[in-house]
This record gives sequence, C-alpha cells and structure tokens, in this order.
Amino acid sequence: MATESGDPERFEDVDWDELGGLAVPRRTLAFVASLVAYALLLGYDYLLVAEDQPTIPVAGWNVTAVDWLFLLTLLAIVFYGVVPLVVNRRLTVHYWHQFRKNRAAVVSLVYLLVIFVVGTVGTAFIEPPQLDTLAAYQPPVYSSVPADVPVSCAGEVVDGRCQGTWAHPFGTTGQGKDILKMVVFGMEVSMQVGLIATFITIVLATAVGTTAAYLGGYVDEVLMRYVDIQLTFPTFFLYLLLVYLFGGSLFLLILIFGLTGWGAIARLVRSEALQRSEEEFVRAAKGAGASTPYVIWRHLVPNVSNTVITAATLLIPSLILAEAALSFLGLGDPTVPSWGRVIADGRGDLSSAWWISTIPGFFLFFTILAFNFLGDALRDALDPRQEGGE
Amino acid sequence: MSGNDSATPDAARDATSDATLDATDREGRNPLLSVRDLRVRFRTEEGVVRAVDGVSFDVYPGETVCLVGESGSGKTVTGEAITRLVKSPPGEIEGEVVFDGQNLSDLSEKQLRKIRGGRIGHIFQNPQNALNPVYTVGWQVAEAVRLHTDASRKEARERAIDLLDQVGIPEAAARYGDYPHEFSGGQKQRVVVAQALAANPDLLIADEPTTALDVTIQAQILRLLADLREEFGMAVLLVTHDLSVVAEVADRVVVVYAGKVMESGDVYNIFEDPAHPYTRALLDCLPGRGGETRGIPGRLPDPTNPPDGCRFHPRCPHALPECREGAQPPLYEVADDHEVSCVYYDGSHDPTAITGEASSRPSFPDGGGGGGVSDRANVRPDDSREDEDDE
Amino acid sequence: MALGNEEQSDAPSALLFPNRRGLLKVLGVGAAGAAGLGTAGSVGGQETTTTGQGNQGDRSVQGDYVVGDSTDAETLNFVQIADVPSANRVGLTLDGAYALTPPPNSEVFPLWCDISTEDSRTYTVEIREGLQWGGDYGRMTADDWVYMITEVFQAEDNWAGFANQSDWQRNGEFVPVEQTGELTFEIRLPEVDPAFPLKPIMWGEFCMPRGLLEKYVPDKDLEGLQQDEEVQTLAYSGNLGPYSFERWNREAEFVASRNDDYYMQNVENIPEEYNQSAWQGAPYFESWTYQVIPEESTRLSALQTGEITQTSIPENKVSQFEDDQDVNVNVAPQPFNSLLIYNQRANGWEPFRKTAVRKALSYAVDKRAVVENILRGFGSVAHTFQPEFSRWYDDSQVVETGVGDAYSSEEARSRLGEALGGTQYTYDGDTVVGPNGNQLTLKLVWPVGTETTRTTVEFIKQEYAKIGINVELEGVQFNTLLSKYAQNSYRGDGEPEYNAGPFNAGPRDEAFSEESWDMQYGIIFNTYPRTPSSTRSFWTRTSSTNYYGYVPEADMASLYDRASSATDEAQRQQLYARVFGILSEEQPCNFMNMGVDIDGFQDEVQGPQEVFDFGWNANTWYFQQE
Amino acid sequence: MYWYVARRLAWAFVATFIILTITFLLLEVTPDAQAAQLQFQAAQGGGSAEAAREAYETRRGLDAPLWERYSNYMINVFTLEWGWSDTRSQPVVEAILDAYPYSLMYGIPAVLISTVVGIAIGLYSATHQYTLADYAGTFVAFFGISIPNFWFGIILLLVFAVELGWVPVLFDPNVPVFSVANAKQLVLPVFVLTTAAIASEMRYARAEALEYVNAEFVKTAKAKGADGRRILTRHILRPALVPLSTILVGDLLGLILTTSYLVEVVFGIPGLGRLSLDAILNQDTALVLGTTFIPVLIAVIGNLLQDLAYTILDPRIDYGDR
Repeated sequence: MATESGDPERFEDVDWDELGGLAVPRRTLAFVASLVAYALLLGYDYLLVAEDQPTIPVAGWNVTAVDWLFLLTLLAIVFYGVVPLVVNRRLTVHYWHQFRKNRAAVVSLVYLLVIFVVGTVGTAFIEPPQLDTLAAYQPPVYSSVPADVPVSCAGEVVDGRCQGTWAHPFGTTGQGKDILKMVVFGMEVSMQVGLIATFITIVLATAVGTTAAYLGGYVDEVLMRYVDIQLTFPTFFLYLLLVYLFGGSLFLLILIFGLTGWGAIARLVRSEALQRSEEEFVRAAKGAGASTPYVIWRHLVPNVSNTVITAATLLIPSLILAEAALSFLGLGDPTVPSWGRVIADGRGDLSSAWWISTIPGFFLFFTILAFNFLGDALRDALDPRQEGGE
Repeated sequence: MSGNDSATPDAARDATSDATLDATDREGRNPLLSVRDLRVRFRTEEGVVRAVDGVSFDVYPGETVCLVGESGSGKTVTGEAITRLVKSPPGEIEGEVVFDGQNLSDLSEKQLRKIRGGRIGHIFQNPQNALNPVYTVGWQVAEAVRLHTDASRKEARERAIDLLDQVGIPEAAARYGDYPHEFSGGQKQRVVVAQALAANPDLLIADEPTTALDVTIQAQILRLLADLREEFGMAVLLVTHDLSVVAEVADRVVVVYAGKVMESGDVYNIFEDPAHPYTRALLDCLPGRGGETRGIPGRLPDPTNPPDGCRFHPRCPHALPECREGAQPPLYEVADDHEVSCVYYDGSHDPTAITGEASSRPSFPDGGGGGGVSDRANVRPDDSREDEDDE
Repeated sequence: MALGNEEQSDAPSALLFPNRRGLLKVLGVGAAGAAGLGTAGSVGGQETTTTGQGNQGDRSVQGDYVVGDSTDAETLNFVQIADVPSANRVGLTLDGAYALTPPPNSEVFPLWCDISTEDSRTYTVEIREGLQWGGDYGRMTADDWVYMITEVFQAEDNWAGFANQSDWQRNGEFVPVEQTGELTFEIRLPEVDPAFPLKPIMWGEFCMPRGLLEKYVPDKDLEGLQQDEEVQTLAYSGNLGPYSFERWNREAEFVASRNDDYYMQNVENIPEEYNQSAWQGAPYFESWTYQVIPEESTRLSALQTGEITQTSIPENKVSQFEDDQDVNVNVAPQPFNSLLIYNQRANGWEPFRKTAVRKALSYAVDKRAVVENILRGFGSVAHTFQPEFSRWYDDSQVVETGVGDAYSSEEARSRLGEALGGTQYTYDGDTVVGPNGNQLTLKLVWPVGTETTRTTVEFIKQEYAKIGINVELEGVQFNTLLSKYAQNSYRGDGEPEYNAGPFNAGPRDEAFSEESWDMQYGIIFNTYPRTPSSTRSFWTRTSSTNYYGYVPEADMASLYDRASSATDEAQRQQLYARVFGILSEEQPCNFMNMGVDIDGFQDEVQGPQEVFDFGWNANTWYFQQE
Repeated sequence: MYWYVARRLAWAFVATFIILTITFLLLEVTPDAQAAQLQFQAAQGGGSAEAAREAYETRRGLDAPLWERYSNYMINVFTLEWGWSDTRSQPVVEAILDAYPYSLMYGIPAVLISTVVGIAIGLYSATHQYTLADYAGTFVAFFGISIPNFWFGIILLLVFAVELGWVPVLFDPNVPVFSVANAKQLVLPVFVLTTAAIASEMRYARAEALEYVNAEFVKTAKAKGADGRRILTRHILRPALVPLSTILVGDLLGLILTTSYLVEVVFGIPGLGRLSLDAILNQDTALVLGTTFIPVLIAVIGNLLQDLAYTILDPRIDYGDR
C-alpha cells in the first residue's frame, strides 16, 4: 500500500536497559525498597498486631489479607505500568494517539478510572453502609413505590406511594442500606477481585509460559500438560467445589480465581515467547552466558508483555462476572458488599423493589463493558498480530 | 547478480524485436486499454492518501507495457484500479479506463466481474499467498474456468489440467488434487498464471510476478509469460520495479513516481535516452551501469501531503526553483512515443543539464535481474502454522 | 442442604423439623400454631371449614393442586428419608399411623391405626379394617408392622440405614414390640411415658408390607431395597393414601393422582369437630403435584400468575401478596425458636458463664425491632424456649427481656458493668475492655444463605456496639458451622466425665469445638410444644445438643425427670412451666423470637388455617367453585 | 498422523483419569453437610448422633475404605456403571439421561443460532469494516459479553413472563419437545444463552475474517471474477473456519457449560447444569463424579476433534513431525 513509513516504536521493543540511563536502576531500587517496606508492614501486621485490632490505629483501618494483596497489586501496577509510561513520554504519547482513536475506549477508561478512584480512595472517606431496618426498601429519588413496600417511608407519601428522597438517591436495600454506598463499596470489591486475581494470573501465566518456551523439553512438556488438565477441568465446577470446600471468603475467591485461571494465557505467552526465543537478541544473550532467569526476565518477559496486557484486560471483566455469578448462587463472601451479592439479594425483590438488583446490575454491566472496550482498544494498539494492514 | 541463465539475453532480444514490430504496427490500431487521468485516493485516519494522482497511458493489443517505479510509487494501485480491485471504501477511484471500447468506470460490479478474469487476467506479487491454502490447486484453476464459461465440472477439470500443463506443471493431472502448500514458489506462480489464463484474456495484468521468487525461477516465469503472450496473443501490463526485467520483456515503459507519470515511451527510448532525472536515477541503480547501487538518496514524499511542483524535486539533483511550485509539469514530448514530465523539456531549459553526454551510457543492461531499487521482496515463510495448537 | 437457599424461612430446611416424622405430618410447606396476627383478615373467608360446620355440599372433586417447592425429594424409600420434600411426597400416597390435631388439644387422630394405653407404659396399636396394600401384598396387618419395626427399624446393624433408630431404643435397649392379634400389637416401654403417642415415633410412621421386605431382609440387601421398583414408585401404597403415585421427574415435578379407593372415605365415627362428611369424599383434587422451582422469584411469579396453587412466601413479600386479590396469605405459628447462643465452653468468652452477664446482654438487644422490622411482623418475640400458645407456657413464671422496659442500652450497660465485676473485663468509658486494654470483640458466627439471618446478625452487632462491645461477624456454610463450631471433642486427659455425643463431648472446660467462637445465631431449635420432655436434649449439663456448654444453676435434670414421668396432667404442666420459667431467668441463650410459616394460596383453596400444623387435614381441602 | 491421533487419544484418556481422581479427592475432603445435619438433628431429638452418622454412611456406601471406593469408581466409570445417586434415588446414568434432553433443548438452538448468526454478523462486520453495521455488530457483541446472564434472565422473565405474560413463568417439562408451548418456554433461555455465545462467536469470526479479507488470495479470487458471496463463503469463511472450529468446541462449549448452571437455575430447567449444581450442593458423590465426567469428556473429546478438524479443514497441517 501507499504508506510504508518506518514502524513506530512499540512497547515491547523497548530495551529497558537503554532507557534513560539511570532511570532503570532507580526504578528497580524504588520497587525493591517498596517491597521491603511492604514486607515489613506485613510482618508487623501479622506478627505484632492482634487479629482483631486495627493495623493502623489512627485511621482505624484493619488491613485485611485482601487489602495486602491489593496493595501489592497496586505497587506492581505503579512500577511496571505507570512509571514506564511516565518515564518514556514519547512512547506514551504514541500509545495515547493510537488509543485516542477509539472513542468508546477513552470513555471506558475515564469511567474505570472514576470507579477505581472512588472505589479505592472514596471508600476510605465514606461510612460503610449501615443496617437500618426502618429505612428498608426506600425507592430512588424521583421514583415512587406503593407505600406498603418500605417498612416506613423516608420521603413523602403521595397518593399511597412512597416517594424517593435525596437521602438515598439510589434507594435502599431490604436491609435499609443505602444503595449508593453499596455501589461505591462494590466498586472496591470488583476492583479487588478483578485486579488482584488478574495480577496473580499474569505472574503465573508469564512465568510458566516463558519458562516452558525457553527451556523446552521435559519442562515444557510437563508444564503444558498441566495447563491442559487445568483447562480441561470444568472451571465453574471447580469454583463451586473449592468455594464449597474452603468457604467463599473474598480472599479465597480471589486466590482460587488467580491460581486456577492462568492456563489459557500461559499458552498464549508460550507461543509468543517461542517465536521470540528464536530471535537474535535472545540467542546472543544466551550465547553470552546469561543465566536462564536473566534471559527470561530481561528478554522474554518484556517481549510478551503486549500479549499479556491485552489478555489481562480481557480477563478482568470475566473475573468480576464470575464473582457476581458465584454470589448469585449463594457462594460468594457474605460479609463483602459486592455488586453480585446486592444483585442476588435483590433478585427476589425485583417485582416490588426493582432498584436493588437493577442499579448495581447496571454498574456491573457498564464496568464489564468498559473493561471489554478497553481490552479491545489495547489489543488494537498493542497486539503484534494486528500489525500491517493499510 | 551472477549465475544468470544463458537464455536471458536471447529472450530479451526476442522481446525487443517483437516490440519493434509492434511499434511499427501501432499506428493503425486502437489501444486495447486506455487509461486517462486515473486517480485513486484512500481516506485514512492520517489524511487522504493520493496513491495514484492522474496517471494516463495506453496498452495496445499484443504489446507488453511495463509500469516502473519504486515501491509505494502507486504502480500496484494503478494495476488494481483498472478493474476496480482496489477496496472501496477506503479507496476512491476516479478517471477513465477504456478497455476495448468499453469505459470500465461506467460498468456495474456485475458487468465488471465478467471482465475480471474473463478478459483481463491478474497475477499478483506473492504466489505464496495468492492461492487459497484450503483448496486444491486444480479446484482453484477450475473455479476460474467455471466462472467464465458454462463448462461442466468435468470439462472445467479437463481445461484446468490443460492449463496447468500449459504453464509447465509436470504431471498436471496427478497434481490437480494437491494443495498449494505442496507446491514450490515457482510452481505456485505457474498455477496463478494458469488461473489468470483460464478464460483466454486479452490483457494480463501482472503485478511483480517474479519478485518473490528465486532468481532462476524468475527467468522461467518471465519466459513462460513471454511464450504465453505469443501463444495467446494477449497484451501484458507488467508492474515491476525491476528494470532488468523491463529491459527483457517490455515494448513500452511507463515510469511512475509518487502517483504521477514521470516519463513514458518506447523501451529503447527509455533505456537509451532516459529523459527524466528520476528515470536516470533508477537506471543508475542497475548493477553494471557504473552508478551507485545503493538506491536513490532520500525518501518517497508523504503521500498525504505531496510536495508542490514536481513530486521528485526534493530528491532531484537538478531541481530548479520552478520545480518547487505549481503542479507536476505536463508531459513534454521529447521524441516520437517518448514523453517526459520535467521542466527541462518545456523548451526554455537545456535538457543536457540532465542527460549530459547522452551517448556515454551503455545501451543496455548487460546482466539479468536482481538489481534495481529496493523493494520489499520479503519472502516470508509460510507462517500460518503456529504452535499454539499443539496439545 | 444448607446452601444458598434464601427461600427457606430462616434456616436450612432440614433443621426446620426435629426429625423425619415431624415433617411427615406437614403436607405442603405448612407447620405450626395459632398466633392471631394482624394479617388474618385476608384469610377470613376460610374459617368455615375449620369447625365441622362445613358440609360436603361445598366440596367436589375438581382441579389439580400444585405446590411450588424449592427442593426436590431425595428418595421415596421412607426408611431413608431425612428431608421434608421427600416426606411430603411419600405422605401423599401413605397416610401413616395416625395424625395429631393442632394444639392445644393435640389429640390422636387415627388414620391407619389408633393408639391407646392403660398405664402409659404399654401402648396398644390397633390397625383399622379395610387397609389394602397395593400389588399382591393383601391387607395390612399387625404382622407387617411388627416385621417392619423389628427387622428394619430395630435391625441390630441398622442395615437399611434407618435415620431414627434411636427413637426405638430406650436406655440402649430396643423397645419390645409384640403382635397381640391379627390387627393389634403392643409397644412395651420400659418406663412410664404419657407423652409417647405425641412423640414422633409411631406418630406418622409408615410401614411396608412384609412380603416386600422379606426379599431384602434376610440378605440385608440395602442396595436391593433402595432400587426396588415397587419402593421407587410406591406401588405398595394400595388404598392407604389419598393419592397414588403417577410420575416423578427428578428436579421437576412429582405428580400423584387421586386415589378413588382411599380408605378414609369409608371410615365412620370421626369426631364431629373433625368433619366426617369432609373425609368421606376426600381427597378433593384430581391430582396433587409438587413442582420444583429453585428460584424464589420464579416461584412467587408462578403463584401470581396462578401456575401453582401454593408456595411459601418470605416475610418481605407478604404485603405485595396481600394486595393480590387472587392469593390468600396464610400465616401460621411455628414451634421454632431463633436464638442467640453464647459459647460458655472453654473457647468462648468466659464471662458468658455468669448468669448476670447473660441477663445483662439480653437487655441490649431489641427483640421487638427484630420481629417488627426484620421479620416485618411475621413472628413473635420469645422469652423462653416455648411458644406462648403452648400449654406449658406460664406468663407468671416467664421473665421478659429485650422488650419494653426490659430493653435499654443504659440498663444493659449498668447491669453488665456490675456483672463483669470479678472478671478481667471492665468498662473503660464507653467500651468494654479486656485485660490487655483493647476493646472487647466478640465473634458471632452465623450460617450464610438467608438474608434475614444476615440482617439480624448485623442488627445484633449494632445493638452490641451501643453497649461498647465490638462484634465481629463470621458467616460460614451451615455444615461448617455444625462441624467446626458446634461439634466438639474432648481435649482433656483421660476419660471425660461424661460423653453425650459429638455435640456435647464432655464438660465445658475440657471439651470444645475446633474453631473458637463467642456467639452464634441462625440455627433454630424446635421447642416441641406437644412433647416438652424432648426439650431436655438442650438444657441440662449433659444434654446431647448442649454444645454451648450451659450449666444450669437450677437442677434441670431432676425437673425434667419428674415432669416427663408425671402422669398427672396438671402436675406436668406445673413442672414444665417451672422449667421454662427458669430458662427465661437464667438466659442460657437469648431466646430471640418464634418464627411463623407464611404460605400463599390461590384464593379458591378452602381449608388452610392459621394454626400450628394446619396441614394435617389437607385431604379435606378443596377448591371453591366459582 | 495415526501416531499423532493415538498419542492424542492416550493423553485424553490420562487427562480424564487425572481430573476424575482430583474430583474424587476433592469430594473426599469436603466436609459432608448432610452427615453433619443428620447428626445434629439426631442430637436435637435426643437420639444418638453417632448412630445417625453410621446409618447415613451405610446408606451412602461411605463405610468402605477410601481406596476401595476409589478403585471401584474408576473401574465403573469406564464400564458406564456410574453408581447410584442417593439424592435422586436413581442410577447416575439414568439421572444424566433424564436431564440431558432439557439441556439440549435450549443448548442446541442456542449453539446453532449463535454460531450461524454470530459468524454471519462477524463476516458482515469484517467485510463492511468501519460502517455503521460494523459498529452495531460490535456493540451487540460487547453487550452480550458484558451483561450478567443471571440478571438478564431474571429481568427478561419479569418483563416477558410476569408483566406481559407472553411466555410462561414456569418451565413445564411435560410439554412435547416439538410444540409451540415448548418453543415459547424455551425462547428466553435460548435468547439469554445466545446473547452470551453470539458475542464471542462474532468477535472471533470478525477477527478471523479480517485476517482473510485483505489476503492476497481473496484479491485473486476477486480478480478471477468471483462475486461477493462466493468470495465470502468460499474464500473467506472456509479458511476462517479452521480457527473458528477451535472456538466452537472450546469457548462456546465452555461458555455454555458455565452459563447453563445459571440459566437453568433462573429458568427452572431440570437439565445437566442443575443436576450437577445440586449434586455438588448435596454432595452426592456418585452424581458429582458422573456430572463432572460429562463436561470433562466433552472438553477432552472436543479438543481431540478440534485437532482432527484441523487436519480436515486445513490441509497445510501435517502430523508427520509430531
């Protein structure tokens, strides 16, 4: 075709060693330092702080296992996602140009950022939704229900219909909990499920995929056969069994998702890495006597990162959905205000109190939709297999 | 390149003698294909790409015309625009294409389908990808036959075997049922040729038919084309960047650059008296002609925003101030059947500034192909098999 | 099954009933008592059938009765039945020995048999004439019963897996059963037990023909019995039940069609108040179907659209159905008590062992708010382990807590402050602090699955927060709750002083559960309003269910002993009233509330009443003609 | 090639074996809810909890040693003697045979519709890239992937069954398979399943077709004079079918197996999904293993067929080197 300008620089071609000289050691140092700090805090929480006492007494925040994992995930995102984008501005601009073309994806990104910020930062400042049996079944503002649906109507009763109030813009649940707050706290849960489980998945899939591809032989065979089995095992059934066996706490749910869901991505990574490991720079590194972990970490991992990022973005929504589905079947974490659980709780009320299931349902739907749009746009922007064309 | 076939010079000579014959013959005949002011634009996110920007030329029955230019010069698009193979959208085609008295631009898609493969055959650059991997070669040739004749399945099969035989596939009947991946590159190109010839076309548009092939195979395919041309009496529009090929087979040459015709004329005139600096630069790239062999310095202009004036001026060593303004200069006639788009020939300049001592050039390339400007002759291995599916 | 079923009113279904027989008597989903609830107006039209005034003129055989059920039966082999749905289905084709009429009378209503005694020790069972087995098994005789009891129920190794074998044992010995005539046999108890007929032992018991059992008894062929075609299709039911087995599509529907030969049609001498004429044409439906609809919303929708005749309704949906002209809501009391259990064993909060502490805490939780706002008025506040409609409940003995003046955070606070004297816990300003100066946190375990339970525990948490105690909620699967929190094992040295089974494996200092816990909510206990002696298994130190380590201050064991053997009705009443008075005094648990059973019926259904165990005469129900 | 097939078969066998073993062991360590409840009931009624547990174990055949039960099971699996379901009082094979027609009744239409329509929309989208229709197709796909099935199902039921009364609320298993009544009650489940499945079908179809829409051989075909439909069906669809077949057996079946749990619960269809869900919840070991075996078998055979499909659909694949 008519255009044959030089290939733009791509994320995966960047050799981090060459970027900005000192930037890499600094970043690595910072990351290691953060990890050490993290480990110290973790040790402090588990060894010194009593189980039922807040870790950070000033904030009254008792850091849970899920919180710890979430922190780790966020650290990784910052150091291996945000920092490179900031350091390498030219690349960022290039990606942004690619990405900006997809308007739906830009909207999705903004939406997800809002969800993320409100869900993680916002929840620290908002009181958790409180049980208030008298306030049960309040309709959302600007809507009304027959006055006998709520236990007592917080707003005005007009013509035998209870009117919604700004006190509960999205109405309340059958427990009298404010749905707006439930939605906000649900954001946190969804982000935790989606991001942490995906983080675990990525780490495992990348490690297994690159190792199998690079080492080949028996290692490859054994790892891939294991992946086979994991993929053949009916996933949903496995979830059911494990949740039933170990209980449906959010922490375990996330672990189960993370530890059992990496097979398909590991396969993708392996096939990608297989091609890469034949390339000159890998051979050269190998020839120069670099150790296996070094070659994998320095040369293979950066080169499969696009595949991984894309696959991960598309994995997140399916995990959020899976958590909701398990909650629907009554197997989720009963103590966590996830959207899935609110939907499940309200599903019996749909005919009388439509808003309980519907409002979190829409948030769930749009969040999944946004992740899908985002993943699709990322694939267009990053996926090496989509190159060429006009 | 060394190791060329001993046959090549003969073939070249044959070709040129034909060309001379045709040339004298042309006067009384109407052109088979007449392209006037052909424009192809692509709307892309970066802007409008003018891939072909007003190209005109003629092809007379039985003659071989070569469209020559660097990659990205628009020659391939020109070839494809003739029968509107260019995808639309994003492509938009304007201009007049008269084939055998019919204006193709007026035809409906349905009428055009009769022309495509019926009266105008196509051969594309890369035989590796030109055949559908999931069908047998025989089926594909027979499909071409059946699309344009009422032949029964059996007749089509026989005709396909004939064609395969004609293009030099040994034991054609036995190989009828083989799949493309069981053929070598050269053989695949033969199959593609067979497909193109299925309905005895009057014009064969061959787009870089040899680029992706081995040097030895290239010669064979070229010879095959020449033989077939003679046998079927068809005209050939050969799109190529390879001047050595041009020298071997062309009757006339059209040099395009950045979507514009720079020079056109009889093959002798072009090689003996290249008038346009671009043509000269191209010829200089040929090995054995004493020039730099590394190609022409500089890059093709941005297709969305081509420079004013002569498209070539940014790379032209002889560029004058007026070259940088206005439109591409018109085609000035420098000799009989030899036109060039360069201000030096408008009568007010001295063309010898470009040509220098005209006779100092060797008259003909003395060696075969392989030279020429760089093109992406990236012969890619058949990479459709990836090992993600190896459980 | 304990999972994910918010449809069951408040607890996993199997526990709604003490054992199989308890459920057999409950046709449909109904159960329990007599509370006059404000909602009675909506079912007013049905009172006619309750008092024997009804005549057969209203009744005619028409229509199909369809019950929407959340779970399907597991088996039709009644020997192995351990769940309500299975019992319901078998109950359609087999009537069982006899029924009990609703309290307060609780009389034996003979079906297949009548039971009588002279001395409250030897009980004579007399089988009705004219009972015919299906197939070639002839008529039902005492021989069938004795064979069934001795070879299956009392089989030494329990080869048939009979779930309630211990019913037929007294002090580790099998109760002797002997045939005394063609249609009579005797049950000879080792001690006096005036309440025996009311206990779910012979009450509602089924029987199989001897001819059928003989195929499997000699070889103890469990598999053969399980898979026997006649057992699987209840083919032996003959004229013994109102309906005959038609088909059973697992997880979809169980259909039984009207049994034209139903023996009750020919029975005379039915007491006036039980409406003889109504029984003579019974049953009045062409067929009776149990349809399995797991999803609550779907079930309710089906009731709304008239696709099913009856299903249970959760509290928060009642108002919606009360507006529906086509559906009648029937609210009947249940004998089930929801309680907040305090762990007084070694792995619980130690001050729970002090009665004063427990009593103080009972002031902290507003029971009325739970009933009114969470149960939306469907239930009643409880103060002891007996419903108010029970004849063993004596107002004057019961101490009320958690309502009216007896609900007060301030009062609870001051009482608790006082009661905690002598322990390591004290009030430090607003909060209760422990020896290390941290606020006291109590762990409340609850079974996941029902929203009402979750709401209630969150409410309890709020109430406790008001008196400065932090409550940590831990929701677990029901089976986990039982196995890791309720079941305990002896962890001391040597032999335990006593061992009352996995739920009370020894004294509270040495035997405790795998996981530690402080409080528990969401398991509901049957209060046995008919046979209060059965409540003994909860409230003595060595009771089999006393997993919470309650050691009564009063001598409960001897009170129970005296009460259960007292043949004088008034004396028994007095003794039990004392027992339940003591329980309200000592507060071994916070007896939060008594549940109700809420069912929706299509309005043409005539018969259901708002009383405990209203389903016992479902065979006389009918569709009102339009 | 035969060697390759033989190896694939052997691996399929081993994988099945391993998965069943894992399932068996998982069930073994799962605390038995029913046993716990029965014991508690017995205790509450004043009976012996121990005796109740023993009776339960006898009934369930749990009193044999672990190894014996395991080996019996493994042998029986391959002789189709899958044991006796205690919670349904019927042989496991019968339970499965009872249930699967219901799954097929909504599964087959859903698969067919989503495959045909999904691929059709996908191809159309690919050949009409960047048009309004393409965007609409993409939107449909994203909608289908993103909408939580169970929620969607409940809402549809509420609207079309309860409010509008167009379809029955209850699934009636007794209506004849080919009848209007059956079609009516299957419309919503098929629709819900289709929206989920159609999305992945069409997304993949579009992506695959896009790879071929610009392929040289498609241009060749056009140059030969083939018309649009011929190009689409013969020259684009056919090669795209090779990778699409993978998606069909892999993703689609996986999706349907997962979704079936939710769809069957919401719509009250007594199919395999609910059979398997109830089996797990009731811890009916034999039935759990039986119902696990089905999806495992489908997955294993599906993978096998998919590999073999490559040989048929894509002549380039040569198994000599594997």
